Amino acid sequence: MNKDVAIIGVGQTAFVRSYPGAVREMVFEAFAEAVRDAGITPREIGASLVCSAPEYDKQRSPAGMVAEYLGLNPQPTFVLENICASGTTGVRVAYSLIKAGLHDIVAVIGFQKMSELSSAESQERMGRGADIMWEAPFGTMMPAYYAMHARAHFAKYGTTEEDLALVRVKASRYGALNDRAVFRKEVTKEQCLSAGVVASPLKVYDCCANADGASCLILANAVRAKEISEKPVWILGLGAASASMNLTGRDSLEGLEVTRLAAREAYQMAGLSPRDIDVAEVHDCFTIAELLAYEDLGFAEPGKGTDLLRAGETQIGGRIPVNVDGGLLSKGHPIGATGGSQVRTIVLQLRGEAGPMQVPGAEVGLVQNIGGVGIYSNVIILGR
Amino acid sequence: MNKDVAIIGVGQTAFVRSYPGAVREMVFEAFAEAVRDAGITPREIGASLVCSAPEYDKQRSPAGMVAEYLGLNPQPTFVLENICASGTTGVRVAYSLIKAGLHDIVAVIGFQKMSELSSAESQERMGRGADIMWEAPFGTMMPAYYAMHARAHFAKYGTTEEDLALVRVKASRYGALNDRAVFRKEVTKEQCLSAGVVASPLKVYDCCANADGASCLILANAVRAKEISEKPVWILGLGAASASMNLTGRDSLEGLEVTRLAAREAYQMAGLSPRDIDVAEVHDCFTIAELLAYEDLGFAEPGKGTDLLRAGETQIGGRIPVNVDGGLLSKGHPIGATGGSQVRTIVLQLRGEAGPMQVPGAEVGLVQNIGGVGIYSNVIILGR
Amino acid sequence: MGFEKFGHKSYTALTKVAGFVDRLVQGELFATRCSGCGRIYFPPRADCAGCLGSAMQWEKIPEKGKLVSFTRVNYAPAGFEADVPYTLALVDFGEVKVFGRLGSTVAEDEIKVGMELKPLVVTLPDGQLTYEFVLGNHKA
Amino acid sequence: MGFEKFGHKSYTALTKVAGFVDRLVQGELFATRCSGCGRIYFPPRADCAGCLGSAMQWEKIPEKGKLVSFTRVNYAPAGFEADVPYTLALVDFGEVKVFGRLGSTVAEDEIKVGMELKPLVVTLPDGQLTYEFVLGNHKA
Ligand SMILES: [Zn+2]
Ligand SMILES: [Zn+2]
Repeated sequence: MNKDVAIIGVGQTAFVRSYPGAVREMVFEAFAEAVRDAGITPREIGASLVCSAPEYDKQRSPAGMVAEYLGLNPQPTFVLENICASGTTGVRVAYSLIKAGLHDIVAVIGFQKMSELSSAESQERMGRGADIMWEAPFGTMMPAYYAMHARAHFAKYGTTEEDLALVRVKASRYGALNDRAVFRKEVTKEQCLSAGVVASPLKVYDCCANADGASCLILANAVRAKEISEKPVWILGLGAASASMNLTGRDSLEGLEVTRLAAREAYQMAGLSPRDIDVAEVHDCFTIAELLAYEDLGFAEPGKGTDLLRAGETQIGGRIPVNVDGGLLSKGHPIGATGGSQVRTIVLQLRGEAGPMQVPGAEVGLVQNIGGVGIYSNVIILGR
Repeated sequence: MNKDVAIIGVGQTAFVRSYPGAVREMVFEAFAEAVRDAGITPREIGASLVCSAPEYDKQRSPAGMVAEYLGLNPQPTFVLENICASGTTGVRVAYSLIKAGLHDIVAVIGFQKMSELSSAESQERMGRGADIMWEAPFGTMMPAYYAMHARAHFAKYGTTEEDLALVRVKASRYGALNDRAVFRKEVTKEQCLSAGVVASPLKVYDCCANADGASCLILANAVRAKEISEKPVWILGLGAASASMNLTGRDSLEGLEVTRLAAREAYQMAGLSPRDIDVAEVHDCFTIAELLAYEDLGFAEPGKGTDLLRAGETQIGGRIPVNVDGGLLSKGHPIGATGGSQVRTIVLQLRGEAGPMQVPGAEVGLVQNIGGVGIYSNVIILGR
Repeated sequence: MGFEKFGHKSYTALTKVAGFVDRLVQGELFATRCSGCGRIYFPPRADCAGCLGSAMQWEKIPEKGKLVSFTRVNYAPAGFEADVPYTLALVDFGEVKVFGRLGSTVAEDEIKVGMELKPLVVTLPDGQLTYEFVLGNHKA
Repeated sequence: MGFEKFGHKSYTALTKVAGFVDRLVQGELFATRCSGCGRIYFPPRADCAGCLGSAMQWEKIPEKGKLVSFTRVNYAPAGFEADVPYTLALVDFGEVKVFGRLGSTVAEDEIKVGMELKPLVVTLPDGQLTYEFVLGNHKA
């Protein structure tokens, strides 16, 4: 078992509709929490990786601003971007910097202040996440792409809008328990099914909530982790892959090959299989994405994700609890902060510190984080 | 001597005022050249790192677009940003991914198409490279910051505008020899001194040329490098540091502490000293920056950079030839492509393939690449 | 220049495949095929990711495709607000797939994954050129 | 809100140190000092990078500073075009340095690195608030 690099500190702001301060002040909250959690001082941090989708920020090159505010000069700092998967790419790069011997301790800082831009500015940027030459000119947005994946899954496997509603009902139940979540109301299947259509078959409650927020993870090499931490959480497996930005380059839409590839790599590196996972955080930016993840991660056979869901096997007490912190759907999705928040949830689970969301006895956890509509996928396996 | 990771392929487009095609087509040129130079196929590349300052590009998350166009799916890909130092941060991260064992071969792709935006859009972004809360509200731009460094150097050491002109005269002489340079005219000291003032004491010829361009580097681990390459160029030393974005946080302006720290780290890792460097590429976005680099890199004592320059020691045939490809000043500065282009120049030098710009017998070379006004600095030492 | 004529809204003017628009003007939808290795590409490209060659030939998209998936959108990004609702679709033409909008002549209740569709080049009221997917028996 | 009143052009409205602007309204330029560890900060901050505390006190910038460096700019980014030429400066007030513009009352030929300057709060014609550096004997 790979026990070279560990996560020794985690922090996260509450995810909120509109953070009442500057980006730097929001980032500071998550950072201070992570540094205190790790029991170190900022001086001990060898480098900081700043994960963000830069078009949502007015500050150019936010790494400089963030490092200055957090007292992380003169250590190296840079920005990493994989849209919504930026945070877990940060983990992959931090792992590498540490394992390569360049740094002993690295901070992975993720943030997004979606409220920094006006609604018109946001709408403008949304169109440019798809290929600006060949897809954006038709008027495309994220929900439309996931809707097309949903439609394909419906057509091939008989999945229904009710199945999608079940995903959201589960998310909302756990979101209500999570004091860092932006959406804390429970919603019923009926509410989900009667909500307005965003992009058929996806309706309002099938879509995650925009939010402002920041997250921070502190990673360390084995020697330092054991010195510093009583409960280090080890990076057992890492997998990453990409797919064509244009849908025309995808073999099929019923699943995300990009996740299947990343998962295979992560399981292989960890020497584990889907059956070994006790708790998982998957990228449920839309309800359909969670269903696809069940299948792409090997928790269910292709087309059988709905069986797992309907049987309640992805709730606490089930075979493989998924997104028991409310997921992106209820916790919220501040793009650059999301991956770090997912990892934080699993770290707390493996430490037994997840409070009302705790999965009893969880020893091995998995994070799946997607960038764009299946353009990027990172899978990370963590263990105590 | 560190010989774990080598550069086995380099490529670069000509740097031009306005590239007559799409970003992806421009990037392809540099990539195809690097892949052919390495003698590999795209399939063998384990990951691609895309280095760019994203605010100059209309495409959000260009890594996805670039990887698709270059045939680099399904391998992982992500964007790295350190403004002008993005490319060498790409080298640092590629080194780490390889040394950590996650990939055998990694492509570092840098680009910027400055002409993608209108002049008004560019002017808007320029103001947001400084701290948007505390410095940008005064109306700041890059030349102003370097001008303040120049003024401080003048005041402390007696440096003059003629010294700055000498830097540009040298750059233009070598730029004229470089068929990839955007500015190929030789300029005289008199032309430099009589040009219009941009930000006193910096005048038009003290500033580098904006350009469109792309660069690509292929890095490999030792086993693969020796299998594939007849002339691998090894990464002997790496150093990186950051400084406060706000000038108020800098101890002094007569040099860049960020480069001194990065250089110290790189020399230490390589087990070499400034005297061992046969040829260097330094970040001469402005003439003063080259002078500061002489001192910060240890080629001259503080305040003595002008002596080195006036004596012609930084020309071919001198003690330490610097920027003999024309530098950013004449070659041009397509932000994300710049670091890769600097490294390419040193690789060609160490292979003995630099043509009319060749420094005879060069065995060890150095690259210094700055992001923003001394916010980030990377120093890389390369050897045959 | 020239490519800014493509699409309901364009984000890119300069590309080596601006010839795509010239062919739209002729009412035809084209892919590119690599002269070196024979790979065919849609979207069209100036360079081949397979063999790294840059010699490409234009090749017409077939008349018969199958609907892979679709969605009817009620919200749109900036510049497309007036168009909603519209239907986005991915259609498989055998060697290549094509992404675009479904024509409004296709009734909402007859849209089905797997149905046969063909491409139709359309000039928009503002003079922009695009294509959409229509029924096989559609008369232009 | 409130911070958008600071500067010739503002890019940020929301910050926990918007009290900086309230003090500009009073004609005074303030730094913040950490109540926990005593570190002083300019620009002002809501949080201490030294001890990670978030209890800060406002503290006035001294009246006597020394010019560290300056530049007179002839080109400006968007929104500042009408202001050129103007002089940007960094001034050392001992415990903190402050970045800003030199007042137009300082004659160009008397500007020298090391000269003594003091801060002066200025209300711009459009109502925005800023500060500039002026000679020690300047009368407001
Ligand atoms: Zn080919
Ligand atoms: Zn303090």
